[in-house]
Amino acid sequence: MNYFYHLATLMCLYLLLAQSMNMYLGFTGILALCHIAFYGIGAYASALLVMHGAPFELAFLAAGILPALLSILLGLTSIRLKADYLGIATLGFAQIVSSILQNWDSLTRGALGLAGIPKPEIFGVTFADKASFFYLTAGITAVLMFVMYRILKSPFGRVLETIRDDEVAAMSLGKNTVAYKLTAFGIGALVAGFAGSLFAHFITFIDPASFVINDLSLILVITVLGGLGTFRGPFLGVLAIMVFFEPLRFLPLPAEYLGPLRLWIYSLLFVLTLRFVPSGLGGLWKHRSRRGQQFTRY
Amino acid sequence: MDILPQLLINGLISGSTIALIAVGLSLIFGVLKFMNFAHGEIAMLGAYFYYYFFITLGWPVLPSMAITVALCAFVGFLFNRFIFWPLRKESQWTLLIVSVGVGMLIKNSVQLVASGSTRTYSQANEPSVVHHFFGDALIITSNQILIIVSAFVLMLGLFFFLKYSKLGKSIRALSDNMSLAGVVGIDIRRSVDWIFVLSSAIAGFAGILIAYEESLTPNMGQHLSILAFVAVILGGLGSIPGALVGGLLIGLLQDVGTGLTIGGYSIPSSYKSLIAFSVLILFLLFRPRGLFGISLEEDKSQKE
Amino acid sequence: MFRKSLFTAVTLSSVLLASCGGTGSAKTITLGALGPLTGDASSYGIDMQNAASLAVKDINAAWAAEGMTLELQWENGACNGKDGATAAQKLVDVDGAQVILGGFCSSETLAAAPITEAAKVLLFSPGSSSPDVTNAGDYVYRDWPSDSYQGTKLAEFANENGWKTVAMVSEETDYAKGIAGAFTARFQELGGTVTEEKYLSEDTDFKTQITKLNAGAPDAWFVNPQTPVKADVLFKQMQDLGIEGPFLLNDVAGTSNDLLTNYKDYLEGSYTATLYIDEESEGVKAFKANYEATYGSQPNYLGYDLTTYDAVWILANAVLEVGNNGEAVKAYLDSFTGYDGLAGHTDFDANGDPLAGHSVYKIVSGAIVKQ
Amino acid sequence: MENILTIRAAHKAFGGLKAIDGCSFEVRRGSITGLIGPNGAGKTTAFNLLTGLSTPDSGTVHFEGKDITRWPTYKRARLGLTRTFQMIRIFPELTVLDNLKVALKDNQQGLHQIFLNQKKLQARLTEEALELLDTVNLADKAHLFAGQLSYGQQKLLEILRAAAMDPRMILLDEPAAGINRTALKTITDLILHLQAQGKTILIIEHDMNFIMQLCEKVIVMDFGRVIAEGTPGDIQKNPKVLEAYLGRTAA
Repeated sequence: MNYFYHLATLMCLYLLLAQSMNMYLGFTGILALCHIAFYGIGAYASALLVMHGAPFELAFLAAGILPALLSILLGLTSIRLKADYLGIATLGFAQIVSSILQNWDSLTRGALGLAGIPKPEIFGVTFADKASFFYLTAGITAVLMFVMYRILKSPFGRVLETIRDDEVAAMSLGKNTVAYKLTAFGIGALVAGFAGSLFAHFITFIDPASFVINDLSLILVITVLGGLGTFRGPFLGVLAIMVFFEPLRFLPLPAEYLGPLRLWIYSLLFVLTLRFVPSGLGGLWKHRSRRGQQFTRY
Repeated sequence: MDILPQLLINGLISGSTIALIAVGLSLIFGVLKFMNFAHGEIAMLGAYFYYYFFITLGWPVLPSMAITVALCAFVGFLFNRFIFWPLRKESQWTLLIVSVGVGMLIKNSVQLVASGSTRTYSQANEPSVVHHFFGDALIITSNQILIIVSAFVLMLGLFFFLKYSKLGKSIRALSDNMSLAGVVGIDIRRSVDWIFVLSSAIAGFAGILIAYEESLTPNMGQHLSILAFVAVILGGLGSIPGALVGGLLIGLLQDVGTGLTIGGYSIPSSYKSLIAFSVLILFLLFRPRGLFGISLEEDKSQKE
Repeated sequence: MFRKSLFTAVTLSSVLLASCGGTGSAKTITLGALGPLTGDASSYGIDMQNAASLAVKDINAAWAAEGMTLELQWENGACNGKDGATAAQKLVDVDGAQVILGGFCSSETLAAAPITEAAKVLLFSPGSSSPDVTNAGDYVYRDWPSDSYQGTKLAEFANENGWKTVAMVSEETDYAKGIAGAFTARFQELGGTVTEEKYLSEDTDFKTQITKLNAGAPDAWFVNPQTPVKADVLFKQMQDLGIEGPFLLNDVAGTSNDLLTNYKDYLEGSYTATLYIDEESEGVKAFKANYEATYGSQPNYLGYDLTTYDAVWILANAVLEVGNNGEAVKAYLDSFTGYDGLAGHTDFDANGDPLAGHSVYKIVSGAIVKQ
Repeated sequence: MENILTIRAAHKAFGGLKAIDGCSFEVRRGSITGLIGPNGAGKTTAFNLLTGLSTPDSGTVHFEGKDITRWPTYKRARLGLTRTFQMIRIFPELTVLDNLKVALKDNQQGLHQIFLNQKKLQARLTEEALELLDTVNLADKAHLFAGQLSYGQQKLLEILRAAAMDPRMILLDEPAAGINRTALKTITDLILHLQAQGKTILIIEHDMNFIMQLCEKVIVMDFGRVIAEGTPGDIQKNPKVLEAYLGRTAA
């Protein structure tokens, strides 16, 4: 049973990461590739705070707020950049964060990582075993998903979609598009930070190697497979990953070929989905009006 | 500062290989207006193809290089013809995200076949020919000279090709305004195919040079792509000399930046990538069009 | 290299088939096994798997009389915390493993420890060297010494040799960092100075680090990479930059066969510290021959292979005697009288760390000779 | 008779190209004013300066007495200055109704309002949007995707959407371009209807009869500056205007 809880908890974390990324990438059209950096910052912040005596609730909140603040900072400096540039600036930001995590020995112990991260303890209840931790994660995920649902389905969410479709038009309708973009990006970072905190206390050992760029590809696969710009997309994406790919682990193939094979299938499906079904499984993300994008294409 | 000459050469060596990849990136951007995240992986592919032919099969240098460059060009062509070209009408988002997927596909394919562990070209105890200049202050091997020279030769060749050859002119027309180019009878599809063949071939060759100087691992493609992006943005989008200068600048910044000890304090070398990316962020904020590129606003407004 | 990996896969599956096919109705004991089978550290994982399979073959031969067979259920930890924990959870929960061989990387062991502790499953690592593993749990044992042994041993040796300044190039990974930390601490304690230049795992060019360190004209160099390939590039670039003089090498750089042959002259007279392995002993020679016969090449990391081989034997003996149960095997190891295997005498301290330490070796014409 | 909008000595250059070279004009409150001139005269760039898509190198823009030269687009829109675009910028993936509802006023689009009960609000917005659609009898197409409308209907929708913000002034960029006769009549009636509501209209257009029929005052631009101003009648006789249009083709 524990293995089920273990996988289910991982599923919740992937869902949080995919939906939070979907909020700014799929709904608002902000092509930022630093989601893993927010996840890592959240994990380290939460682990370090709890290991230095802070109560879990405080550490959990800080794990969300810190990346959110950084995202606002990053956003302010580069929001006016065109999509390609923003993609690279945020990739650069992610590399900077990874380099700092590896080099700031006094704080993060560099590559030695942080071991023995205590299990969360809220109001005296410690969520030590797999089942209780899963219920905690599932609870938090449900709450965050509900809030994100309300955000995306409200007039606020509708404005985000207009910004994605045609920012210039949205501006001429009196929408402060920069403020909306920063908010969407900030919320995405906040939720990624929460997921990071849960991950740290779940695996109880984190090192810079767990927050590298190719983890980003997995989340991109989930979001795109499920359907960018749709609320149900990430749910379908995570389901596809867990139902279709996880069992591959039980294939009789020698393990050394199984790992790369799974990754290979992920990337193949990712490319094929974008090529033939850009709107993904449950998606309606269509390649919106070209004018909306920064470059006028023929 | 006796180690400065050595640092400069180190910077030149790593810079020229980055420049080779940046050139291809800049060419592809010039036409399809998107940053190809898979381009660095083509260089990694080149390193592994060369390893297979030169080390595993033991072919001599030149045939191995030729077949490697050809294969890389073919892979670039295939991905363009089946993935990038059909999606050219999409927003450049979709192209960007799909190029991340293509990059993953290449990396995982190599990892699947070559079972992931890192390798190196080092032959049994074959010491490279070493040349000493200015006493011992500057030491450079013949391989390293080959890298710098071939980078410049390729750059010059590409520059003249674009300036004078018929195909070169059509490629430049394409990057200025694709629909216009189509109207005046340039076969757009063939030109774009040629661009991918050309840039993938150069990237494949860059992969060989890199693997000669350093080790090769399936993950190196990603790192190369990102460094090449920085070079392209520093140098200015769509400009070939820009990509060269940007690549060299990155190499020098990283090596001299971490090498110099000013007043007893020096940046630890593990912060190397930190320097490159901080410069990237600075350029993106204050001079997004880089040193030689045309600013996007002007480019767009003229077309509006 | 391509032929080799395909060859390994073929023999691996055949070995697995052979080992479980032959027993018929006899009682089969299954132990869990966790190692990095993908990613950068997969070369270690495959070596570990090969060594363990050889051990399983020999054990099954010995157990044939009692009609017992041993089997290893492998899971991939991919040398990171997340996959290590997931693999451990599957072994404990789905396969009901009571005793697990592995993880190899410290990140795998540290992530698996809380899961195995909670389930009272014994975790026996033949390769995790991070100092954190020492108190990762009561059910955590290892027969590979902590990095600090190696670092301190080399520091003491450098001091005895009269070297005052040492330039250290080390990789930013858990293994290399552990050694670097121990070495620097001990060497400075003895009055020496260490100038350190680090590089990240994804870096591939070290000429700048070498040039910078060379400017300080150190008495000796300490090369401290995570994998032999990084050592290969370091040696090549150091050779190109004309760096000579005595080298101190960590066991990865100092005991890998390819390096010792490729850089035979360059490394002549250098020193490394590794687990005491009597290369000339019958067992080790037989093992190397058996490994070559089965896998067609010399073992890449002899040190790790031998500790893996011994580890499987220790666990097999324990399980044979007290049954396939985590708590029973823990009790067995707590009152352990020691085991004389290929990697020498193995015994544990209170924390489950091995008592045997590293000893210094000198590299003489491509081979390591005990000092 | 004070003017709602004045642009004073504006200059805007892209590299060597002087798109706007000392352009000044005013627009009377409540009027329908035309802005004409040959291609490349700088009309759309002037529009961009008025609406904040780009800011002038020098010179000022005043709207209702406020200096909005450096204001971002969205602030000007909230002040009551909205526009349509030469190439239609509607949201093709949203329904016709939603295209309007997004633009309607007091729409609770703040983050703090995501938990409010939507039913009351949505009902009101839908009703207002349908009312607008009725003025150009497009109500029956309310639930179609905007992308499915005909070119003329999309033009109408874009004007309606600009009007939905209840602005004080609307800038129309070539509303009649590529429109057949019947749709043109609907657009003209809509413009007159908006003027009747007290809104000021400024139109860029090449269709001279459309301009002459609608506008009380016409401003003619060439080479980035105003070369003539006046009633439609004066403009037709003004030699500089003819020379600008004809001279250009003859040269």
